[in-house]
Amino acid sequence: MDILYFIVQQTMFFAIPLLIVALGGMFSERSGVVNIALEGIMVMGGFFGIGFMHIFESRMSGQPLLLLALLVAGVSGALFSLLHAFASINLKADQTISGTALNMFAPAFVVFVARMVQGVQQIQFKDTFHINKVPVLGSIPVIGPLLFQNSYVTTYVGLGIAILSGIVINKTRFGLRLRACGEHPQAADSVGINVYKIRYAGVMISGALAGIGGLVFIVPTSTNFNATVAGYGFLALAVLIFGQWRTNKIIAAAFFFGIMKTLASAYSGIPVIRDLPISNEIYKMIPYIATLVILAFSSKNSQAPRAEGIPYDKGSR
Amino acid sequence: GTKSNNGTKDNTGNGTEATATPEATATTEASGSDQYEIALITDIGTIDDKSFNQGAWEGVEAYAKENNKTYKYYKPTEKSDEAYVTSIELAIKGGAKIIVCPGYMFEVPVHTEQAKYPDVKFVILDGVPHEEGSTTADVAANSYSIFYAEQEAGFLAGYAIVKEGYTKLGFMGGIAVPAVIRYGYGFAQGAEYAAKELGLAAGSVDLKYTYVGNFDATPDNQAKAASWYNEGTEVIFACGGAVGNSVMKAAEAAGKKVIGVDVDQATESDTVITSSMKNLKKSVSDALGTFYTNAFPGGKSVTLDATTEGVELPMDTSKFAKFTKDDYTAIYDKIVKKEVTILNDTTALDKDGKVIADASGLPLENVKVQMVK
Amino acid sequence: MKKQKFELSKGGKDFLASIVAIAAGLLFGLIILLFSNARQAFPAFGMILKGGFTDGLSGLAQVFYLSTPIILTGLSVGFAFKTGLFNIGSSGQFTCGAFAAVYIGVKWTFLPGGVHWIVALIGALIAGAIWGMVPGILKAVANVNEVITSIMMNYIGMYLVNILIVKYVYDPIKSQSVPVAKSAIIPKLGLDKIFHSNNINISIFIAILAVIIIYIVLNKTTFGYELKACGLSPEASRYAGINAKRNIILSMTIAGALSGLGGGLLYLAGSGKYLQVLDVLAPQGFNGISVALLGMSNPIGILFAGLFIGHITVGGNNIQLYNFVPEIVDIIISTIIYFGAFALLIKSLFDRFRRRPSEAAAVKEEK
Amino acid sequence: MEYVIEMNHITKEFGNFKALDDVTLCVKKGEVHALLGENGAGKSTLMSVLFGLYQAEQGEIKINGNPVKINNPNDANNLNIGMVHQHFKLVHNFTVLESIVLGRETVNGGFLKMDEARKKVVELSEHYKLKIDPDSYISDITVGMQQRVEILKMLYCDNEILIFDEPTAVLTPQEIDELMKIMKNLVEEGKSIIFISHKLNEIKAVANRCTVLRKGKYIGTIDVETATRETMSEMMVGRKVNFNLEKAEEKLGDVTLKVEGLSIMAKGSHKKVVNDVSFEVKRGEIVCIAGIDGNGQSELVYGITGLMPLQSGRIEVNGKDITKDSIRKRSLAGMAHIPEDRHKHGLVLDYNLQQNAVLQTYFEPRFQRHGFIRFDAVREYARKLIKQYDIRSSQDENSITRGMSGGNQQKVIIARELDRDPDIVLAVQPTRGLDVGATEYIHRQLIKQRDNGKAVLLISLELDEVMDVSDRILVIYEGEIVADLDPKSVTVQELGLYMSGSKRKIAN
Ligand SMILES: Nc1ncnc2c1ncn2[C@@H]1O[C@H](COP(=O)(O)OP(=O)(O)OP(=O)(O)O)[C@@H](O)[C@H]1O
Ligand SMILES: Nc1ncnc2c1ncn2[C@@H]1O[C@H](COP(=O)(O)OP(=O)(O)OP(=O)(O)O)[C@@H](O)[C@H]1O
Ligand SMILES: [Mg+2]
Ligand SMILES: [Mg+2]
Repeated sequence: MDILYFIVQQTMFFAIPLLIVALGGMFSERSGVVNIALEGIMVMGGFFGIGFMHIFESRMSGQPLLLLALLVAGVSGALFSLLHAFASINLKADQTISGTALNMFAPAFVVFVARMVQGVQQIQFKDTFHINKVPVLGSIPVIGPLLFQNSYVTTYVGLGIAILSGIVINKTRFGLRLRACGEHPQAADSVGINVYKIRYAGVMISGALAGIGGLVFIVPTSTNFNATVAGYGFLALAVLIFGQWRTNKIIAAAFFFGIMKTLASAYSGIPVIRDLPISNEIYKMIPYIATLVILAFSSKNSQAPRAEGIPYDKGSR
Repeated sequence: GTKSNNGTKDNTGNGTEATATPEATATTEASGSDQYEIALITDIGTIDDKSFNQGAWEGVEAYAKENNKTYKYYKPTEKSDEAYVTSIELAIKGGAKIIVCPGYMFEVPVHTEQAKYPDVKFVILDGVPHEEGSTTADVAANSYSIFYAEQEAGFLAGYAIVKEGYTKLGFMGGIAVPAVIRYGYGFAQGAEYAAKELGLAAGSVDLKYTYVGNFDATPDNQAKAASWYNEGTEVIFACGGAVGNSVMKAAEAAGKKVIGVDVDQATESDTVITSSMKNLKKSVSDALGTFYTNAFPGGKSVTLDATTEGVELPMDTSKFAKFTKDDYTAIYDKIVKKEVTILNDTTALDKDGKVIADASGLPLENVKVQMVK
Repeated sequence: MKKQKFELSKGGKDFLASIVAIAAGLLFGLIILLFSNARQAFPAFGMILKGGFTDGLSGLAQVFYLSTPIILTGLSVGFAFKTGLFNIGSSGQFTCGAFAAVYIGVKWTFLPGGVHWIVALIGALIAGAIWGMVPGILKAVANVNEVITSIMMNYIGMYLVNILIVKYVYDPIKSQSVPVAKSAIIPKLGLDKIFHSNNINISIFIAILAVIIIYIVLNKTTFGYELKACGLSPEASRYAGINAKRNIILSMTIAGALSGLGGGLLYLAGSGKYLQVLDVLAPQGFNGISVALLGMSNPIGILFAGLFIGHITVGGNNIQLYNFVPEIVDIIISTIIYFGAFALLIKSLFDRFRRRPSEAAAVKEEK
Repeated sequence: MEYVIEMNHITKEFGNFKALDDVTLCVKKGEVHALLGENGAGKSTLMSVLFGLYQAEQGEIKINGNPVKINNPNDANNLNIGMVHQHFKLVHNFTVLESIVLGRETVNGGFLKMDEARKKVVELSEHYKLKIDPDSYISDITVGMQQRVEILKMLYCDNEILIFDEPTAVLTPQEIDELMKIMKNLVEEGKSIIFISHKLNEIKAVANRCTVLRKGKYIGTIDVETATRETMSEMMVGRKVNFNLEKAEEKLGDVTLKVEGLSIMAKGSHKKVVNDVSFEVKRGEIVCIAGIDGNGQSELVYGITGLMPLQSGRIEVNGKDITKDSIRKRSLAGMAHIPEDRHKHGLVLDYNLQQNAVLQTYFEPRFQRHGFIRFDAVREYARKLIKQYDIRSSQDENSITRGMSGGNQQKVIIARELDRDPDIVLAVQPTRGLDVGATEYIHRQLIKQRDNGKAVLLISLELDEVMDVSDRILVIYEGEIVADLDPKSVTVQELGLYMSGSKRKIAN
């Protein structure tokens, strides 16, 4: 049982950032803009979020600081993503161009600024956020240790974002319009929806969530930020596609990936798996191979947004 | 992230110690000219990486500031002999008279350059110049090679921790590079030695042992450490740059302990019980000193160990309850006097006289090594 | 496609747009330099511009050395782009190619001198091809999005190569691959003497050869006609009886082979570069995306884009003499790529200057 | 004035091309006002200006006598103007209900209130007899139903001025009748309608007045009741048009295409969309497959040409079994295909004219040597086709086909397919959306093919075309051939009955 709790708790640290960022990607792509800049935006969000903590940790601590930092990360991600929005919406450029540019720009910029400001590349933060056990909830049998012990508030933020995303996409006017813009922008335009505005909104939400995801990625797993999110932006992109651009499937995909990654790192603690004659590197490969195999059997009907990647041009029919 | 995937190798840099660098930028103002006498070439990591680069850089900085010398570091474009050669030549162009090269990767490049620039001095850490494809050391008169007995530092940590009463240990190396291996072997032998002293039963000390495959803070590393702690491991020797940050994170969550590496990491996290240190800073600073006093020990290769205070545990900042300063002095003495033999990566041999493949081949009785591959 | 009498060809306009983007990127770089250290900004900027020409021929050798692998990964990405595929898996293909080359270079010493390096490069080519083929097959057969499979293949390739290095070509003392046999090093043909550098060998010519071959394949052959048709309209190609599945697989395979070759060329260059057991994706693959975009997926454009990036990377390395971090070069390159997004705007502005009745169609071309 | 809409002196340019040149359109309240013109005359553009999708460079618009600025569809909507577009603007994975409310959602704090909307939609659909299922997905419903959705979209926001841009191009005769009735209903309720069509009989049937455009210019407005078809078409094309196709007697030869027991499964379901279909086409005849859209005719053609896998059955061309052959092999066996969707299948839109001209033949020795394209040969060939088939475009063989007009795009395809001298031509709705001139031209080409002793299989939704062109009619209903008829001895009304499944007759 303990080992199960442990795996679930641990899975959160992998799955939640992937989830948040992939959901961000969903908003962008379902509005019609491919966003391969998630990685770069995560770096920016991580940088400003951690930077904020670093500056303010002398004055405050605990959950308020973390929540404020999340806000900062989200805002900076959203602002950074404006560059992508501008290029791919206003300039109608190929959307991989600005995505690639942003991915390259972010780490270079972060190293440059960090070195200029503090001389050191890494930004340090004090972890005053770890939750050993959530009061009351943490004591509920089974559920308590599964979800409310050894966690970070980011876990709940992430789950909240997931639920909220599902609702926004499927139940609100904005969601309906966003989906229309990603599938058939001419149709949206013909009923008076401002496709450009909606796409801006989609990209900025993706920026905000990717920024938050950057911070959420770092807080539970390190004690400093070093200009990288280790390729998790690209993994989130994979989760997004794996999840067929649909909220519930993205949640499933993120947790699938999270569990596989956890098993790959923590297999030595799991009695049955430990004794198998399989090496570390093979375990590391398993999540990726499993994804490939599952995709091979489940991709016949892709549900990619139809207008994804195509710049919207009012004049074209 | 083209670059984020490129994640640099040794990018550790746990924080506080890294305050070294603000002054690094200050060198600009210090020098009106664009000439810098003392140069350091980083390997692909950075000067705040908690490893060779940072330790060496601190040494450069300490000496240069005290003696009012100009100094500067250079970062190669990639990790290859030619790139290092290019950087060395860039440094010489920048006026370098003595160049510090941290890491065994510099062995071939320094060998090339020591011949090409006989007027420039080279200090190579953890390596010895040799020709490509050969292993025969060829230290020219303008080169000085320094090794460290990491196994002794590791031994001290292993000894202290078992003396402190811990019996469920972990070793998480970054990549199996020689220095990391020496730390690990030393750690296991130190634990064994203490267990023997305490008269513990055979196999009563557990040691989980792995190399994680990188020097980064990643969720994977954090998860691995967390799973060890979850299984009962009490203390992990985190021996791989930023890997330590992930291990500390896991320790904080689990309420367990961490042993730091290379430099004193006590300020990184309250979970750091002690650090297994080698004195990079002092050795580099000393080497620079010899150059300016015309006593450059060119042509030599030395191994700094306990006898020269090349290794240590920072007893002032360590959070031991039982293991006392006296215990420390006593064991340090024994090491200095060579009363204990500590095998390293080249001297630990198996029955057939071949270098052992991994730590499970070490001749241990009380410590049970479980290799996690 | 064909040049018109009174207007710039599409290629010409692309070129013009690239020049504007490069200028904008450099300007931005200059601003950053001025911002961080005004006193040395201009000499440093000059050094970036001078790039590979700073140190005479050896600087040029350095440019060629840095450019060669990214020209190939750029070609790989660009080639797949032309067929409508986004090969984000260049990194894994590169790594597999590199390993195959090193493996053959280390182990197959029975091969005679003049042949060994060629076999090793062919090995790299094949390994990369296999790695590219997998996403191609999955796309063709099971309709799996190649972006996600390529990302997965990057990681699988990286971990697999890590296992293989340790198993077959590991130097445990240095925790890297053992050096390849001398006979596996790509010949220098005296270029090292001319350029005063160990970096140089004939691999830049191999890269140029690859560029030419890809250019011819894409623009002069029926195979290229088919590939581009598949890229532009998969449905119409199917209608026309073009075997789209076969072409997807072939395209990814060729793209993979190019990346793999890039890996082989880098690790057989004799520059003292060794395979590391590291959980980090090879950056050359991702840089390939930049090169392909900068070169507008045109093989010739990619050649120059690769050389240009090599050139200013050398410049960026040199500005350390002025106390700047070399990351500035990444900032410049990413800005240039970003301004590549303005290409449409620049081109339509250009068109507005030379409007002619017959040019309505030229505008359409850009849609 | 009694005009609800006045569009005065409208000029609209695309680049330096004048799509509309001083055009005037006045619509009275409560009338159906037809807009007539050849392909590219500017009808859709004019309506887009009225609907706010484009902004005119010159001219003014008055609604109910008040000058207005219509900058986007919202403005149009606020002025109670609604439009059914020539190419439907529906999102494939939206439900009917979602499609209707898109853009005019009722919400509560941002949350959709679908129940209210559903009530209103159901009421509207009952009131106007526009049968729909609010919960079906757009991709699952027929084109006819999609059109009803488009109409409901307009009615849902209480539009008073309704624009129908070529609504009948995709409908069956019965559906067209129904639509006419609906339009009359709407007008009776006081709404005003602008109706675009190439079909004069439709205009005759429903419109009160008609404005004619030609090449972006205003030609005139006439009273439909008093005008003849001839005058209208003359105004439209600027010359006299011959409506009667001359056809020689058929001279039947061997069987060219033989289809036996063909069945095809729908994609992703277990329904047979084509069920045990057998027929033959002989040299020298035009066989037409008539049927309401969505009864399996597209799939039947895809099955024959190899674009879709068969579940069972056998196909022969000139006596040779090609059932298992690839698309390429079928084409080499003498099969040509003028596809239903010229943008999706017929052309690589970003290739230029010459590249598209050899789409089916680029690999032949005359166009390549050792895998290298013979550019000269390709260019010469394209020039020949351009001359022979009178294909018009701005840069001749170098024109990118995306920028060519629909009619000329279709000509490229027809030229390419017919010039290969195929034994059997599968022509699927070859004149869809084309004007009379172009339609006539294409019909002549098909007949010429037949007269040269080749076989033609024509798939058409338009009964006029079916009756005029074919030598034999096969009616398809729910994937089965339900009748084999002679066009000379069957009436349009009868044909309609077969198509709607209420009658069956298998001749052979
Ligand atoms: N987006 C556009 N850009 C440039 N030119 C355009 C555009 N849309 C239409 N045109 C031009 O305007 C002319 C009128 O086009 P429009 O679509 O209004 O014709 P139409 O009368 O509706 O024809 P059809 O009967 O085929 O629907 C076309 O010939 C074309 O040249
Ligand atoms: N974006 C554009 N810019 C300039 N000219 C255009 C553009 N799009 C279309 N055209 C012009 O439009 C003309 C016809 O286009 P259009 O598609 O309206 O023809 P159509 O006959 O109405 O076809 P359809 O049957 O598809 O309605 C062509 O001559 C072409 O030059
Ligand atoms: Mg039209
Ligand atoms: Mg129209």
